[in-house]
Amino acid sequence: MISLCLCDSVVNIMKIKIKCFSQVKYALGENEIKLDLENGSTTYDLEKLIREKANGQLDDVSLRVAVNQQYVKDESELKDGDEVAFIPPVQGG
Amino acid sequence: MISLCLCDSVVNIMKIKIKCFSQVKYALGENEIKLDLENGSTTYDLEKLIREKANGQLDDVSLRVAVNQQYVKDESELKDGDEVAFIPPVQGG
Amino acid sequence: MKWPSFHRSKGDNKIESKNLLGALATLRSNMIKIEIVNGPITPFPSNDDRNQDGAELVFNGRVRDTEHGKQITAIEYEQYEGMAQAELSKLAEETCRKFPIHDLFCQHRMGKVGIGETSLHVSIWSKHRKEAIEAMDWFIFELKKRVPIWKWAILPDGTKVPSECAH
Amino acid sequence: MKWPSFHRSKGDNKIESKNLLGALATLRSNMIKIEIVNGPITPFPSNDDRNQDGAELVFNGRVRDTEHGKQITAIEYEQYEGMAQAELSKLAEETCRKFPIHDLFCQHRMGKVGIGETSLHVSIWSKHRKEAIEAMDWFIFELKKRVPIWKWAILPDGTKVPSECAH
Repeated sequence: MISLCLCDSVVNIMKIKIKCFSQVKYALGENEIKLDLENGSTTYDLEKLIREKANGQLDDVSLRVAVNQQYVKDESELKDGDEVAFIPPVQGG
Repeated sequence: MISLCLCDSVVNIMKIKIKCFSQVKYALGENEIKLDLENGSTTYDLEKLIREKANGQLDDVSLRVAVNQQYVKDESELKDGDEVAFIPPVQGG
Repeated sequence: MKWPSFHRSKGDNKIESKNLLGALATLRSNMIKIEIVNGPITPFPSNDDRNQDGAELVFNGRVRDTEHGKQITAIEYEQYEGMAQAELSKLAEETCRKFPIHDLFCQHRMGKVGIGETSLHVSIWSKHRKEAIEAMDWFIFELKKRVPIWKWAILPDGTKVPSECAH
Repeated sequence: MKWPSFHRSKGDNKIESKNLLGALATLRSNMIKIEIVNGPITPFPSNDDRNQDGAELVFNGRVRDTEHGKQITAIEYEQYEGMAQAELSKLAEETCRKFPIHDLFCQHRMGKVGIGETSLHVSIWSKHRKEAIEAMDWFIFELKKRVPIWKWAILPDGTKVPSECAH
């Protein structure tokens, strides 16, 4: 597990769990990442962070976002305790 | 088996076997009919004869014609020894 | 494969004798199997010994307890013997030419078939799902148009009538 | 039916308690069964005890020996645990609302699946062939779009890479 801290005050952080699958797991080398994020951070902020951490390995990969195991369409604000996944193209069947 | 003779001279007849299925069999009460037909008779002539024999029971039934187990599209001349079937709508499956 | 069957090669590949082995290795031939049976259907094998068939699609047509809204106790299938087999075989070959499927096996039952029992069993193998589904749809659609097989409805009182006029 | 399963009634039928038995008799409920399994697929029963399902359609998706043109020795399936099951169940319900089918059973295998083995097994029962074929096509199409399951290719040298970038 890795742990990043973007906050400048202990009061304003929320704990987020990121689940990694397929190419995201391959790029980051992690099944799961626990992060402290500043209050008010959105799925967009988090996706940017994840893509940066992947060092270009996810540049050609389209990612859908799921928060607490539900797909979300638009940028949405995260809250403390959320489980987020950036879902690369699925391949069931 | 029933046997009809439409010819006026023994020299000019051909022997035809008619296979009966489904509604044709039900209407005529026969699995197979052997007929002597005048030379030059066609599938059309034979179908007319069969429909007459059915006493109206085949009036609403569309029939396709098979000669020697091959569908034929147009009226075609029969020849001695032909096996003919008037095929009601099929129901396989 | 284990069953007696009909092999047909795709297209009009001309094979030079000196390249025979190489050509045979790349040539994809369809396997077709058509059976008209009197007893119960024996399902075609669905095993794991195919390494290029990503899709296996199986259709079982079963006898329902009503025909045209009327209660029945069984269906009795009748065929034009010889022609039914020939038309089914021709249709299977056409299906393999029309769709990029690998193999098509078909079994049709004759005689009395009880409620819930399978009268038609078709298995199609192909690389992907799409062509198997399209081929299955077309094969059965055409079968119901041109293969000389008919249904007789067995009514609760035991009488037997051609299915269309189950009055 | 014999299996633990999820029942859903068609439409929003309001049932008055005094007419309960009559209403239950005519209400057609779908049966849905979704299983994500770790071992080999156990095919759903294909038996003769249904009297109103004229069509039974079975799809087996099998692992081929190549992925994107490259030789592989197996596929390892990965799922988003919880979400995969939930999305599959939701999709099955949608399929039963969209097409007039009776029952839809689906099994998806996880972990390592060898060449030729079944990873996806779907059975659909309906009155007629048409709706079973359409529902099967749509269900698998949507599954491949939204159910969070992924393939890892196992290469001949033993390495494991996400299927899309099997370089």
